[in-house]
Amino acid sequence: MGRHEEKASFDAAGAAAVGERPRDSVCIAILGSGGAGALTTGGLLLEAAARRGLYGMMTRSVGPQIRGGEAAAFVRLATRPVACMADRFDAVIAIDWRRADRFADELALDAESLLIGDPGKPGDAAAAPVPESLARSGARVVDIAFADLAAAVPGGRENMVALGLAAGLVGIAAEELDGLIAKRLGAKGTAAVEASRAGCAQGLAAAAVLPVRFPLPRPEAEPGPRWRITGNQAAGLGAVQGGVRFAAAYPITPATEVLEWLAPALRRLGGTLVQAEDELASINMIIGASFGGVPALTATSGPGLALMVESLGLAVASEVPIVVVDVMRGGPSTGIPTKSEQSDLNIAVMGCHGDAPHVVVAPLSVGDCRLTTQWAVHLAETLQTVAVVLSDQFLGQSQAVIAPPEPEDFGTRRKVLPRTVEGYRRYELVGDSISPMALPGITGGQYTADGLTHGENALPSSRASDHRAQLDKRAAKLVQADYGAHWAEIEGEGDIAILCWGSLAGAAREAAERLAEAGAPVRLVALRLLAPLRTEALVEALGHRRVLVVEQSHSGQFLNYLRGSGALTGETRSLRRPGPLPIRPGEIAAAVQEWRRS
Amino acid sequence: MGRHEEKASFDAAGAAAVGERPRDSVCIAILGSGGAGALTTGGLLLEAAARRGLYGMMTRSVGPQIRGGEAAAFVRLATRPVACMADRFDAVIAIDWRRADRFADELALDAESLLIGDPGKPGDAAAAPVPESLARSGARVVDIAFADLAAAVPGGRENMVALGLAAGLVGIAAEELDGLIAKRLGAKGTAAVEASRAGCAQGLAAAAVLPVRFPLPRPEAEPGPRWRITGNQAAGLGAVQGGVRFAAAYPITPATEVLEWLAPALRRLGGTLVQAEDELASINMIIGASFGGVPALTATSGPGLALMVESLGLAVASEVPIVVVDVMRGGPSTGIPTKSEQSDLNIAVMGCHGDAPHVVVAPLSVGDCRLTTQWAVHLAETLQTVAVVLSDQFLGQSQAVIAPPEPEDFGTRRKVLPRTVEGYRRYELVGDSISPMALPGITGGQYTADGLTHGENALPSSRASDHRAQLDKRAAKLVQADYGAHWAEIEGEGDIAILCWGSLAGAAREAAERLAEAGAPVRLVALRLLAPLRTEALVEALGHRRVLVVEQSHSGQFLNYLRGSGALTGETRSLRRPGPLPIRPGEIAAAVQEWRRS
Amino acid sequence: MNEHPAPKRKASDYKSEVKPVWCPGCGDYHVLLSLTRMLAASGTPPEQVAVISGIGCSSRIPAYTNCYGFHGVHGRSLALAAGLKVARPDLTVLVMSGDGDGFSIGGNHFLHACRRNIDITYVVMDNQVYGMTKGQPSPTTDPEWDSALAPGGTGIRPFQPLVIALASGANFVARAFSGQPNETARIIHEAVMHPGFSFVQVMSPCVTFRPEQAAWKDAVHPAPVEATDDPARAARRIMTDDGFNIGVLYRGDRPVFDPHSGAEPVPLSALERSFAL
Amino acid sequence: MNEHPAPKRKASDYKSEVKPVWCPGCGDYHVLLSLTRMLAASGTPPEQVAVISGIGCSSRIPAYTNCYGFHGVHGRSLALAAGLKVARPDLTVLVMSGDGDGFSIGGNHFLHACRRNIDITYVVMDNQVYGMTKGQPSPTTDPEWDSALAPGGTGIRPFQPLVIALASGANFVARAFSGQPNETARIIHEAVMHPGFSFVQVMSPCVTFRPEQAAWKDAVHPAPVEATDDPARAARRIMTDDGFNIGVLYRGDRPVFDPHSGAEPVPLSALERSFAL
Ligand SMILES: Cc1ncc(C[n+]2csc(CCOP(=O)(O)OP(=O)(O)O)c2C)c(N)n1
Ligand SMILES: Cc1ncc(C[n+]2csc(CCOP(=O)(O)OP(=O)(O)O)c2C)c(N)n1
Ligand code: SF4
Ligand code: SF4
Ligand SMILES: [Mg+2]
Ligand SMILES: [Mg+2]
Repeated sequence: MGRHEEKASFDAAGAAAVGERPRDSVCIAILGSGGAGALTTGGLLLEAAARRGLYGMMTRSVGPQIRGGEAAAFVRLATRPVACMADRFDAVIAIDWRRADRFADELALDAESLLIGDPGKPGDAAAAPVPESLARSGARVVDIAFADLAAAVPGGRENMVALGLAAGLVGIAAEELDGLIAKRLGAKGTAAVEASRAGCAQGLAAAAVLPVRFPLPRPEAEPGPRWRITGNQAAGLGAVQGGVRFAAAYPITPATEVLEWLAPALRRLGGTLVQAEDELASINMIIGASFGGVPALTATSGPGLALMVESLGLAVASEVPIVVVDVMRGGPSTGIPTKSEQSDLNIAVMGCHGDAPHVVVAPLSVGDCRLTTQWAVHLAETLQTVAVVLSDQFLGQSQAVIAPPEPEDFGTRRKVLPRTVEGYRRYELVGDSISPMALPGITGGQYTADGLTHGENALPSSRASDHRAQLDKRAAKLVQADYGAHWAEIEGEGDIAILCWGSLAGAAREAAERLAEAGAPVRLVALRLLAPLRTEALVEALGHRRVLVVEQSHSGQFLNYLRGSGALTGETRSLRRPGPLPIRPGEIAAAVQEWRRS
Repeated sequence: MGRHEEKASFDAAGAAAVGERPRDSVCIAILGSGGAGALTTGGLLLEAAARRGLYGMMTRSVGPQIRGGEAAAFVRLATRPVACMADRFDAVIAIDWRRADRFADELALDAESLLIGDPGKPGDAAAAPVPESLARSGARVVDIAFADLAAAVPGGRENMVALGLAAGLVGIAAEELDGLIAKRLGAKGTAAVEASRAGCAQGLAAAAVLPVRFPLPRPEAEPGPRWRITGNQAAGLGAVQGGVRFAAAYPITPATEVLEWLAPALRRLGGTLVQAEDELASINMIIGASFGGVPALTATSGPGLALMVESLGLAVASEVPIVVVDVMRGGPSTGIPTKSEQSDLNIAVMGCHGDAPHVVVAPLSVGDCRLTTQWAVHLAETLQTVAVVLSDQFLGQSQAVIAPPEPEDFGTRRKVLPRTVEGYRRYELVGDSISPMALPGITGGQYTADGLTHGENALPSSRASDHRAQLDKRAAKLVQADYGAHWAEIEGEGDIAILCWGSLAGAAREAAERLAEAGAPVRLVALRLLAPLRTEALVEALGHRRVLVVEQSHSGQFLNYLRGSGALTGETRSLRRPGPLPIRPGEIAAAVQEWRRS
Repeated sequence: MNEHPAPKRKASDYKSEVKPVWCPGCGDYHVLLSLTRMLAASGTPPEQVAVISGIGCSSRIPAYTNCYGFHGVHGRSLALAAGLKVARPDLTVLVMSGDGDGFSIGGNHFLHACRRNIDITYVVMDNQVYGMTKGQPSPTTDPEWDSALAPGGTGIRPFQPLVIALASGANFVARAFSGQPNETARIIHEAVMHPGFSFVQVMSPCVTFRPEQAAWKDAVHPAPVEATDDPARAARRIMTDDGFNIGVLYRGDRPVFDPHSGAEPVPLSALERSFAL
Repeated sequence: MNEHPAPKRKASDYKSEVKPVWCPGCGDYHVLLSLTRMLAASGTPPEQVAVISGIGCSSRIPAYTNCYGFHGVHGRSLALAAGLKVARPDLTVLVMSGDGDGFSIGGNHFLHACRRNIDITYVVMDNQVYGMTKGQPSPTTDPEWDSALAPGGTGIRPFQPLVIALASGANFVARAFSGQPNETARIIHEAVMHPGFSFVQVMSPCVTFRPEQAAWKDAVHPAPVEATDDPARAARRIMTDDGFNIGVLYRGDRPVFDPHSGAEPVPLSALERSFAL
């Protein structure tokens, strides 16, 4: 990286886990090569646990193949809500080991971990032992012949055996699986249901003889209602909750599911979704719809956002509210489409030409994608500006079991011109800098929205005074807005503050909890509002603490942005790493403790 | 603006001029309504002065009309090279006053100024007196009946009378104009030449009876060779000097002249220019040409740059050298296409998604557009990256009379793979992080350039280790590069440093000179290299001085960027204003003096 | 276009007070006249009309009308208009563009707008040049035309907007000449009344950079045959005509794009249910 | 394509060792085979060939060849290839794209590449779907095809790539089917040999998201008539055929784009002179 603050940054990958919590959470990777069904298995395991009253989440890792190829489900189950993966895996369950090597980077293992898998029959072409890259960890290897166990039941499939094994590992009983299987596979007929049940039974039996198991206690109280949802679905839900009734779509990984969720949802709500020819079209379509008075949104990822920045500037200058959800992936350029990174912060905040202030927000968990997107719609609409939602692949494509996130009632909406007026000036300089917007159809409200510098009357002007007045106005309305308490989540007390944004909030909060339990508490500040930056409030929240800035980018985009805004007044360290490896709670806790010691 | 450092920023417009230099420079505005020929007149005046051995520059201001409409030539003539307009105008020469009002913002006048113009005949529909907005300044008004004087000679034209008057005002004699007229209008026949001469004579005679004149001394020594050139032409020249032999073009104000200069120039040099269908195409065309081994460039302005950022990231990631000249105009969005601003700094440096480090440079004067563009080509080629040249409308469209700028010999060029190799790896991690590039045609060099994260072998990879290694490499090669002394111009000593970039260097240098002459010297640091920022060198150049950061943007993009990089370690003030009004030397000097007093 | 009975309106009711920035004699003045005349003829209240454009001399037109307008960015007017019309089907949406804005940078949206067949009208004021940026070749420029950017000419075959519109599925295709404002008003009016995506190429001379286009007024003539409903035949005619046939050239009857389900909207809670365990 | 005599090469000499990411049975495997066979037939050394693509399953093809390649961004391959070919006329430049990459986001470059007529060959592997992003409708998708993004179908008329190519001025137009690798190799070879911009639509089934395309192999048949040199006739034939005519459909003889002056280059100082006073 070679920046001068590099001296102060840790190599996050090398930091050791600190104070892993007692077994109230289990982390299991289920993997297999082409078509083995690892992802289905992971999803069913999560659902079975959820039905038992547990919480959890599942992230997915797939190879570059379009279909088939290797796939892994990383499942964390816990007795309370979790918002990140654990530091390490308790177990890897390999339906086969053939391409498990490819996941070596992502599988943090140690001597306490189990490597459970089917090595295949010696001499069989498909047989493969535990790869050296995993065995190196010193984890205990347990051979389970998934193929043989599956073959032993009529129509048995290996992934169902694996499901049974995983269930047994965490203490889920046969009856619990039965109900789930009936629900999910019932449509395929009784034979399929029976085969699956029998497969699971094989796995449960195999689990019973494992050298160690990690049973999770059943919650004492009857758990309340829970949802299984991905961040991309939650963003879609937040959008319509916020009032979005028009969306334009151009597919891109990992944002497509936002659009695919919205397509039928908008239809059912009486709204519309149009598939655009490209992102230049999709962003302009939503500007058009919103100009017509219908709250509008699109979702994309880095490359698509890059194509949109010219027209983001148009929406800012013409003061047309729009929302763009950017589900970030590894960059730059096409980068790593299927993996997560927090490196679109720069473009989201500073990617427009000219001075084009707008709102940038970031959800803090899978479930928070709902609130944050709803809030983004509210801010865009009330401030007549652009709101970018910076989600990422981790949030967007992870499935989480959570308590149903409550929607907020943000109250006021777009300030619209009442019917029939005289002497209307679209960009009038008013007290709160938010000029009433006329919508087509309103008599006397006619004006031409323009990306050219304009006067209050909306007519083009190249006068310095008009230019300045409108720049002032557009900056002022953002600064004066009421962001309430949503701008950040602030928790805990301590001599050091952990400062992060967006999806890293989950790992950071878990680190803070562990540190508090270890008697070494910290303050946690997780930013939801990135632009405009609440500099004064942030300075106050940080107080005189030393600040550990945590982010998933290579160049330290967040750090530089905070410094640029004057929010970091004291001693600062940077803990950062590009994607795709997540930054784990233990690494954050370790960085805090190491700083304390040094 | 409402930023918290706002308290420390001046309202530049309100600052009074400090210590205007003795009369070795004269500043004249020549204006007129539709078709009056103000711009031609200004150009001829500049050329006449240049032939006399003087230096100078001319900027232009036009109304929104496509053709016709009001136009003004702002001409500054001086006994030595100048790189900005003066604080105020000595004289306004109005061929007619009809739309002079429109220029009021841009015409800084005082009681010492002259307002010379033709009020027209009372009752005449076209008659117009000096507008109130100008008269308010208290400047002395002199009525000259240009129309009558022109009518008095056969074929006489008002703008030639105005030329004669302006010439007389600064002490250029009839014989000097005669030579110029013969050269420029000779092709139109003797009648035209005679009419022009006679018209000039009328103007010269009128000048003789003005209440005051501002004659500029003829230089003592015979002046060396001089050029009359615009920044856009100079950028084109620097490009071909740097080795560019392919350009792709999509017209946009105020960058079109770079392309229009290159079109015939490349043809004559054996290169090519292709007009693209849009900026998405033009940026990709130059990537293609450069992939083929031919240094390539395009020129655009803010809206076009916004369309290019996706593919800028591609060039960064695939390590294909390209140069993009961004001639900045007022933003955001379509903004003010014909006027200058420094507000594309953010997008140029931070506008890509993902971490995409690249080079951003800015010319420091009209003539420096040559060196800086040549250097940009050199940096892009040797570092195998993107170089953005941030010129602006002021530099690009101003005509300056200067000593011919010397091209540099930057020596080494692109590190190309020698013919026929084995085991070639395009993105090999080598010592200086610059992997030899194979060009199509080289046997054994075949590889597929890719915007996907890749390994050293150029094949797509989603491994964390490959991602990190290539991010490290691309960042390291920029940091390790040798930027010599070109990264900034550093002059003078003093307790305060003026820190600026790009086109503001001219005004800042003049401010520094005045302060030095007034016995209150400062240090001047004008950045030519904006990214990667030479943070350590900059911290050293600034020393422990208080730093006045000067820029032409609304939000303080430069200030925030410097702060973000950790380059501003001490007390800082911001002097900034959006376009289109230039920040004048007197305002900068006043800000320094005011800070000293406070 | 929706039906709005009285009050009866004049062309001037659709004109704003803004003075155009166009050069004296520019063909676009007449296009503005045609536009306001056709709106008066239609009787649609100005506030029910949206005029959408990109960037160019021609694209300046919205603010010269008294309708709602959007002067967006270069090349994207059709996309913006599509979003508006889908969100607000009650409005009459007109898109006014130039040959550079519409066929160069905006070419992709043209293709897909024709295909999509939303009920909007697209008028391109074609002067075969980039007027606003002072005289560079556009896609419709003759290959020999000499200019600073393409000395000696581009050597590139001109773009054929009408043929492309037909090949892409536009539902109504016509050519007009700005010098005939009544005829142009009539053609645009018919385009607006025709369901789906209607395309009108209006030849509108640029007196400043293409003074030779003054000759157009003598070259144009009514198309010799009636409009067809066969796109292949219409295309063939256009490919072989002299480029100066004026009139409606094609009327189609493809189904108009309508993404609205028409069903009664469900409450939000219905959507939430799918997440519950 | 340039003439390179010996040594004689095999198809495998043009294949790299990289294993494709494509699904088993994907039509694109056969396109790769056709490509390497046609290159072997041409005898051009691999290092003289550049294979340019965008993003999509199909666009992954360059790295599977042993030529120079560029896997650029989504939709811009034609522009990148244009710059390369103009700068390096000695190379054989092939552009390989998909129906989403080429006709949706890349549509504008398609129009203008046809017009410009640079001597490159454009092969679009058309599976009527966005494969890479897991099954959304593309411009060539049938309007009734049901998908998550367009429940019940898009209702939009499919894009007609061959007709658009003809209307825009492509100099060679053909349709092939990936299931016939020899015929496809022959057609692409002819396209490469033909001067100017050549366009080949290769129907290449997506077994994963469009399994019904397995039926294509029984539907295709050789085009019943010889290729024409009349674009209007070729377009009319395509507009009325069953969509399964395979073969060369049009051969034109428009002049190839060549911006090189051919004159002896002047020294830089000649350019500086114009600035001297
Ligand atoms: C993204 C972008 N690129 C380039 C431009 C510069 N530009 C403004 S208008 C124009 C061409 C307009 O041509 P046309 O549409 O034919 O309109 P005309 O002026 O001829 O009426 C161009 C290239 C711009 N404003 N934005
Ligand atoms: C700017 C941008 N937008 C969207 C995407 C996502 N994307 C990747 S491939 C693709 C579609 C590919 O379809 P097609 O060209 O038909 O190729 P196929 O996979 O079907 O072969 C899309 C939309 C992207 N990579 N970049
Ligand atoms: S430049 Fe041409 S198109 Fe533009 S206003 Fe003038 S005459 Fe009209
Ligand atoms: S998804 Fe379809 S197009 Fe893509 S590789 Fe698989 S079969 Fe081929
Ligand atoms: Mg035009
Ligand atoms: Mg496809």
